[in-house]
Amino acid sequence: MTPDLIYGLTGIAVFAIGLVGALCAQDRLRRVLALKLCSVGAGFLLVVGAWRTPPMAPDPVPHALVITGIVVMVSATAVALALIRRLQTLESSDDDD
Amino acid sequence: MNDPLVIFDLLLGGAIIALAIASLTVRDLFAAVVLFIIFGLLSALAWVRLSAPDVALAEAAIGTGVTGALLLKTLHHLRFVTGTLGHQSALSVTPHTPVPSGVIWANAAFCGLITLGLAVAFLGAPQAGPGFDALVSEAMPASGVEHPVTAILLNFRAYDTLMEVVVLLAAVIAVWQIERGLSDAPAPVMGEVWQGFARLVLPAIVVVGTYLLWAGAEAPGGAFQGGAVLAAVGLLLLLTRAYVPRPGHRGIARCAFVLGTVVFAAVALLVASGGRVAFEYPADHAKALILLIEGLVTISIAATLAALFHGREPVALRNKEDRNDT
Amino acid sequence: MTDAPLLPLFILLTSLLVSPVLFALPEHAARLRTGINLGMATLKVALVAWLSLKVAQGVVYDLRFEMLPGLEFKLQADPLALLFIALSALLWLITTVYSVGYLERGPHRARFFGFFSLCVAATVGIAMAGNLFTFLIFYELLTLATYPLVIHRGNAESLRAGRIYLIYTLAGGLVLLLGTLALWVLAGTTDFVPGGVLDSVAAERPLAAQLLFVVLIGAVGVKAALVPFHAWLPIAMVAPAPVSALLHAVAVVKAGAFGIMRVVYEVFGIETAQALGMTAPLAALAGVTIIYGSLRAITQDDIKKRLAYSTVSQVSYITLGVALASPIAAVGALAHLIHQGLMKITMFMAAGNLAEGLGVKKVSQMDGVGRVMPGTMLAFTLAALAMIGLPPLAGFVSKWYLAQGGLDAGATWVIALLLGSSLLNALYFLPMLHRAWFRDSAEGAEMPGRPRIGWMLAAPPITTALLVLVAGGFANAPFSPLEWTRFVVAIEYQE
Amino acid sequence: MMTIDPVTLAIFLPLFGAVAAFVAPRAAALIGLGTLALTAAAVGLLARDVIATGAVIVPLGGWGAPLGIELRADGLSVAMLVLSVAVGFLVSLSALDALKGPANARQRQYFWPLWLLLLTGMNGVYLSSDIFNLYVMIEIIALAAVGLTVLTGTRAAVRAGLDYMYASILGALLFLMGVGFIYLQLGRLDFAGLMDAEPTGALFAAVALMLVGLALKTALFPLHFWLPAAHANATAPASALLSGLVVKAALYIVLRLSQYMPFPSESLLTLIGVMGAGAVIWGGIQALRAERLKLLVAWSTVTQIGLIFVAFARAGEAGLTESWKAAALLILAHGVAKAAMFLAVGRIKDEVGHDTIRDLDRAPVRPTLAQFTFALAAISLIGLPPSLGFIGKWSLMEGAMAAGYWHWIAVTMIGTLMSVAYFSRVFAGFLRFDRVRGTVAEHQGWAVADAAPLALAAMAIALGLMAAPILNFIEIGYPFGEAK
Amino acid sequence: MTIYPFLLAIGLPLVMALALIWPAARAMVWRMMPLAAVPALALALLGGAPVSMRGDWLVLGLTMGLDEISRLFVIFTAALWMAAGAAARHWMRDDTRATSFGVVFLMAMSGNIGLILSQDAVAFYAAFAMMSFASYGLVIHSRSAAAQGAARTYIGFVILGELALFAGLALATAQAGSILLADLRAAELSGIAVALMLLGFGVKLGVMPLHFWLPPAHGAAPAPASAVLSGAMIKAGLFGMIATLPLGLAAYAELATVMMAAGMVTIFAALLLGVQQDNPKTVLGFSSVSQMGIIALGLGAGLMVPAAWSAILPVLVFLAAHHALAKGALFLGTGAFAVQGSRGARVLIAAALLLPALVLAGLPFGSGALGKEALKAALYAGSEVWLPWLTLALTLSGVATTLLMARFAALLWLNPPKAPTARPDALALPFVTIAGASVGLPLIWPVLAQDLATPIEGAAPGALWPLALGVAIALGVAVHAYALRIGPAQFLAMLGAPYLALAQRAANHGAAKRRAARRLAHAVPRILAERALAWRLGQTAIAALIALVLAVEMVPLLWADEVPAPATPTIFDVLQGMN
Repeated sequence: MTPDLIYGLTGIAVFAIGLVGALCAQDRLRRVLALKLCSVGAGFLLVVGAWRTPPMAPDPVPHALVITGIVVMVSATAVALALIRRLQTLESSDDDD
Repeated sequence: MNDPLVIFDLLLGGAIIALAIASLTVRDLFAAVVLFIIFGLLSALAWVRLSAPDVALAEAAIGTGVTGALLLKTLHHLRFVTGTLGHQSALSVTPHTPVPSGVIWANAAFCGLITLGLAVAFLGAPQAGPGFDALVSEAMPASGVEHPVTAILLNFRAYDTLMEVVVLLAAVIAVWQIERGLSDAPAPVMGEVWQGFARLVLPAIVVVGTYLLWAGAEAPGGAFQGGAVLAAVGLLLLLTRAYVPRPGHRGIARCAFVLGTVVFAAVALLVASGGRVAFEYPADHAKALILLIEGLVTISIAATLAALFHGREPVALRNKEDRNDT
Repeated sequence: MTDAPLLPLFILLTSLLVSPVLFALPEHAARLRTGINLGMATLKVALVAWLSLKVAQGVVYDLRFEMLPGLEFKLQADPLALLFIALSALLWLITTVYSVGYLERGPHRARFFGFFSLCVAATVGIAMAGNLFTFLIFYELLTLATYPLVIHRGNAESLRAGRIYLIYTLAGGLVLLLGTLALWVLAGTTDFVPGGVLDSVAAERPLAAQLLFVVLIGAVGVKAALVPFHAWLPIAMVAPAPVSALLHAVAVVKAGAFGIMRVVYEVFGIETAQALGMTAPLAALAGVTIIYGSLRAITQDDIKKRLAYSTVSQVSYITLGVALASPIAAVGALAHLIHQGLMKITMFMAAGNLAEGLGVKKVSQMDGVGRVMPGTMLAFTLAALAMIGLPPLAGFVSKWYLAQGGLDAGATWVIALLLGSSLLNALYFLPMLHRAWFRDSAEGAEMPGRPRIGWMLAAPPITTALLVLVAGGFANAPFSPLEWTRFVVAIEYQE
Repeated sequence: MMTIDPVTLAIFLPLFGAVAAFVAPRAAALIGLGTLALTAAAVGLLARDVIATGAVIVPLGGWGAPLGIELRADGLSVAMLVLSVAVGFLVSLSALDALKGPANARQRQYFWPLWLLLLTGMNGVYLSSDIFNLYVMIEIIALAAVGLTVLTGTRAAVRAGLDYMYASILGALLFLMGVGFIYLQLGRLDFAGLMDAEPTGALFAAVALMLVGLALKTALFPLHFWLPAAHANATAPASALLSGLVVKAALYIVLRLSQYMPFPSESLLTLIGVMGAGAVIWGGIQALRAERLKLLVAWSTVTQIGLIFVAFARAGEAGLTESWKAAALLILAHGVAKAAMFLAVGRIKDEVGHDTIRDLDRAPVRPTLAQFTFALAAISLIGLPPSLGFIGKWSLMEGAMAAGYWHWIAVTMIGTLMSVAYFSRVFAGFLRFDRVRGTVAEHQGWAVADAAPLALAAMAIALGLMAAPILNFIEIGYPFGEAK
Repeated sequence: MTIYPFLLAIGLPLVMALALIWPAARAMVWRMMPLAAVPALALALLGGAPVSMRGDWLVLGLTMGLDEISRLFVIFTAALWMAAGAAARHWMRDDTRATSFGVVFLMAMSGNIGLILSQDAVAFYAAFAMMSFASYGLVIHSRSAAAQGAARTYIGFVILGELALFAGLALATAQAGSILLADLRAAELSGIAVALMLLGFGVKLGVMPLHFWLPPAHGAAPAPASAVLSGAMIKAGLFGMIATLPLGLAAYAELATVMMAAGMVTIFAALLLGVQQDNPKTVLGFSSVSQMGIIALGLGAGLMVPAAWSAILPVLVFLAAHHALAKGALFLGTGAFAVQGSRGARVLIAAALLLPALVLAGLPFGSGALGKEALKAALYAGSEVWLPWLTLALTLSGVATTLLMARFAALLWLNPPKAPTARPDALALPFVTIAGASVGLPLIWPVLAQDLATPIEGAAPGALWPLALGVAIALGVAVHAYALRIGPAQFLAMLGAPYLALAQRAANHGAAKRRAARRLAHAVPRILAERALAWRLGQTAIAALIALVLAVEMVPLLWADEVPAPATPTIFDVLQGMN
């Protein structure tokens, strides 16, 4: 057993768990959390793909991609959270509309 | 099982999965966020195990740190600012009509199938398969930097990185657009001790951030990680009310947000002359240009992340108009 | 060759381009609108006359434009097309005069005349379509252009009628699309060629060819109001009188009948159609429609509905003539295309005058109207007698040729059918004439003195009635519809 | 003097425009229009190049694929660029009017940067030839599109925007996971690398994930749940952009992937077609039920997306090399017509004051020109000749018939009839007058603002006459012919 | 064999008539009424023929007997009397003048049977007279003004007839020198004798212009009486001619011409007169007149060409039987119809009435049509000059009869005769029996008549068209009359009404179904949409679709026959390598 195997499967599992959460979670905030889990799962897959048996250096390109992915995800998360806050404000302030 | 690290890996993997499940199932939202932060840190650790320190840094700083802060801020906002939650439930931000458990189980079953399928696909994929390794090492000398990840981010695939910065810009524009007219309830104020602590810590963080940025050229670290650390400065300033955004600051803020994008894009276009295409840095100026871009991008990233944390655009509140500005 | 190769296009554009102009004109610019309308209509008649001359001299017009690889938008001006164009151009002019008078102070005139010209443009396009694909385009355009006219009054009833009209015709159009596609896939062309393009397909895949025939005839049969696709026609009678006149005399039903001709003669070819065994059922269907329409007409009290059912019946004469697969019957069919147009437009305009001038909309209210509106009723009478088939009026000529054609094709039942139909025609028209001329106005019903209808309403039906007389009386003269018809049939039967 | 290739410009111009519009909000509209004009010029140059020399490739940074990222412009991508720029320009013109006045100052301020970023993203998608880059681009599109969705800031809009956001993120993450599998298997991420790949489990996993992710983003039934509310609650120009252009980006990626990857087996194509058919029918039913005009139009988008997928699946695996053309034609047709329709609806709503279908015939004001525009757009969407929609439908049915796939023909015809049914609900409201006191005059509510939608609608009809050149054009350099 | 059975056949009705005078016996007698004719029937069926019995001590030497012809007459006459008796029993149950009716009824029966059984002129005349005069009581039974008038006419004609007959018989017996009828038939009779006898019998037969008594009488008499009057008694005229005249021996051209002309006129004039009547039974009476015109034709032809008589005779007998049964059935049916209380029963009876009516009108394969065809065939042997006219007249008589029957049917339905309260089923039974017999006659006749049935068996089935033409004219006339009555517009509307009603109902049904479908079509998508939203099925679909696509793509891969070995080791290989 090698780390790529272990963490690859871990990543897939995390992705799937995130997927279940994203599909089922009733709570808005928790859905964001779940989506974030998905993204970590996807990151795992790329990092695992980059991994080479130790003496060899890993492939740097996927690392760059994952970093990009993380930044993209934080942006999306920020927007989603802003929407949640705004919606919550609107819902709490008036009930018509 | 001859490698003791395998046990560590297994334990770590198990812990990650367990934390993922826990953060989705624990009833208390605050706990969920905390568990998620731990999950993020452990994931970063796992990526270190996979020889990806840059990724681990980015994940820890941005994926976990900034995201965690955003989540906590939102939670705080939902609980105390809008007051919708009150004591009623820490369980859920939004009460919905419940989805039947059958549907949830069906979802879970499908996801189980997906996991199975993906696992089969994963196991069938070539181990340590083809990659960019050879290409990267071949192109490294011409990249202008020593650290391959930085070379990729700012040279080989600089276009992606530019667009990533654009994503951040889009996000901050969207957030400013979305959040408005909120009642300006007091932001959480930290205690005296914390303020003092902040005053001490801030310079140190700035130094660390700058170092990370600099180091990015040769070692793990770089604009994003550096930016994230600098953003932490902003967070502290905001939290301690050492800095309070004012409407008058909007112009500067906008400039700060777009600075990285503009410089990055402008450089990319400016170098495209004399038969060169965009992003094709002249070999002798590559390092300087990359450092320039990285530096300015870091400022933009820091400002953007801090703005994302702060949320709404600093506007002078004119109660009626803003509230009903639709 | 030709000094004006784009002549057919100009004829199309005279009404197509004028339509947006009319839309955009302000509501109150009535004079300008009338001027444009009449000017364009007159221009079109002139152009058509020129074109007829050219075509008679043997000039071939053929305009093509590739829309999809291999699939062309194609306009041609063959004699058959010209027959239909001449009819629509002439009647457009007359109906325009009539509509100007009819809608004098009505609302939405800009819209009305815009769609009216669009409708004529579509009709002309249908006539000149050089292949089934182009035909389909104009066929759908016709549906769209007439829909706003049908619902012009904008009340619940007219909307309901419009919906039914739309359902029938768009479904028909969809089926036509299917048929066109199938033709394209089967034959690799959709061109109209005298003698047809499906010989080899019919030989190799007769079932597919038969199905195609059913699909295509069903599709165009909707507009031709073949039973059982006729229901929309009487319902669409809620439209204003000029629209009914145009719909029934020229545009829609004739487009359907014309489509049947194109499909039978130039997609399948009469011989192929016969070989497929499809003409006899078509003739039978036409016969059923003729009788059924007349029977329903008898019981209608609403004048326009009676006329509408009469149209259902009369238009199928054309189908019958086509389906009999005899050149003589074909002459009758084509002549009837023109003659029925003249007769029916006369009657509808007369009916419109009755409604406008006297408020008479039902047969039972027609007592004594002849004395009050002699001109209009004279025109109506002439047209009705022509419909019944009295010589020397136009209707007689076409019935005569149809009967001859029936004998020629060995279908003696056609004689019985025509006699029965004439009898039924008499049964529903003569009572109207009887009421109009020989009865005093009903007791208590206040008949206003001489109603004030302008010359624009009075003149058109009289004109068309005279044309009915002329078309019958001078049937053998050169350039009469009948003569032209013979010319066309010679081409279609490749004699 | 720098000479920058139009490919790069097509992406960077809107980017700079967005930045400028963000920094200088007061001049945003001016900047926006200028940017669009410049971008249009760049796209025009690019089209000229493509016609002259075939596909144009720009290896950014000079590295070239697979290490670097290449921009690639061929017929199809330029056609999509032209669509987004042309439609975008007209929508922008219309937005000038729709967002005028002090009440809309805020919307105006954010509309332009978001829209220009959206354009950046879309142009980036159409020119990209690297799947990770595509991921970043669709994220830009997603964020900008969500921003546009919630521009009005009403509760319904924000709620719809949040659902849209979730769907977008999830779709993008599924795509990203697919990218991971592709890397795992092939070790490269450019389109060229995908072309000769042996089909393996990892690639199939990638296909499954990416396909579903894209279907979610393009709102293919039954993953359409987010779309109607999002499109119906946005402000009119935003709806026009979202419905006319944004969903097409994901569709475009599907078309591309189908050519480059060991993609569709027969059964997968059938599944796609069935989903399309479901969209046609379910969307039609919902459009028939819709009470608000904008919602009806949004549901019509669902059916049209379904129809495009039916076109994609029309002739099975063997016909895929041709089917994408039918799908592309329908994409173009829908883009133009739907933008026109949403703008027209916006105009109607402005003039009448509401968009409840049931009460349209009670309105004393009838914005004739907007109604006419709506009708023209509907003609194209229904697929009546000679509109581009008709040509697309014709291609769809022709291919299906030639392949003997009669069920897709049946679906198309059912869809056509249903679209007639639901659009005629609206016409009835336009044309009924007996429920209004007093006379309703013709030519009410005409405004310059009607010009842009009318132009779009006229384009939707007139483009049908240009179908043959369009078809020839989109074939240039596709999928990889005549490159380099 | 003795004469006693004959006496019984004649005497039983007489005895019963006498018994009726005694009140205690009345109920018994009425109960036995149907059986009064049984001895005669039994005699005819069981006794052989020809047979002749003489009772010298009676009268002037009474001779009674049966031959082939009279046997057949006895059979249908007796059968009809039995049925009429059965009907009369119930018809008269509550009648205050039942006793007098019973007496004259039985006397007429006795006379009718007696004249057929008689073989000498005196007995014949006596029986004939008894029947004729007794019938006066039948005609006048109701004592209404119409009955009184009819009876007056009747008795006048009876007297005229009896006088003529008496004179004729007297002359004939004198010329033949014997009172035996057989001798009369073999004798050369003078024209005047024959003419007088023809006149006498012609009155009974009702040939024009001697018919005036007949229709009113038939109309006035109670239904059972009408049945025997028309069915049995007028045949006595025919029988008399057959029994007394020297047919087949001598030609009486003048008389024949008169006879045939009268017959032809009768056939059609009766139609013209008949259709104007508004009493259904009177119409039936005219129909009888018309039918007797046919018989007169046959007789006339026989008088004209003696050689043809042997062919004509069996046909005439058959026609007599046919008419007796059919017309008897119609009269009985009229009575049965009149007493029915419920509409349904009336419809049933009316439907049953159609059968004898159609048979009478000449429905192909029916006895009427067969008779006429046989007569046409027989006439070929007769006068060539007359043949086409006779044929034409016979053919067209079908039209005439049809029209009369139509008129009868219409009147019966619109204007049923008055009837006493009686058990409906009791009256239906005799009617149905006779109607069945009339329909089945072509089958029964060969059994009964044996050799005499040959011409009938060989006859053509007859053509439908006269009947159809008649029906068409009748319908046309009826429609026309109706249209005139209610006005053309209303009539046209009425014509369309059933169609419209049907269309309306279909439309309503369709509309209801459409409404239901529409409700469903509204509800189902709404519910589906709500469920999908509440359960977030769209989200589930994401997972389901990924799983589905994975399955679609990968399952075939797993089951593929040969999985291409990957060039590079897979992660899975590494995993295996570890273990």
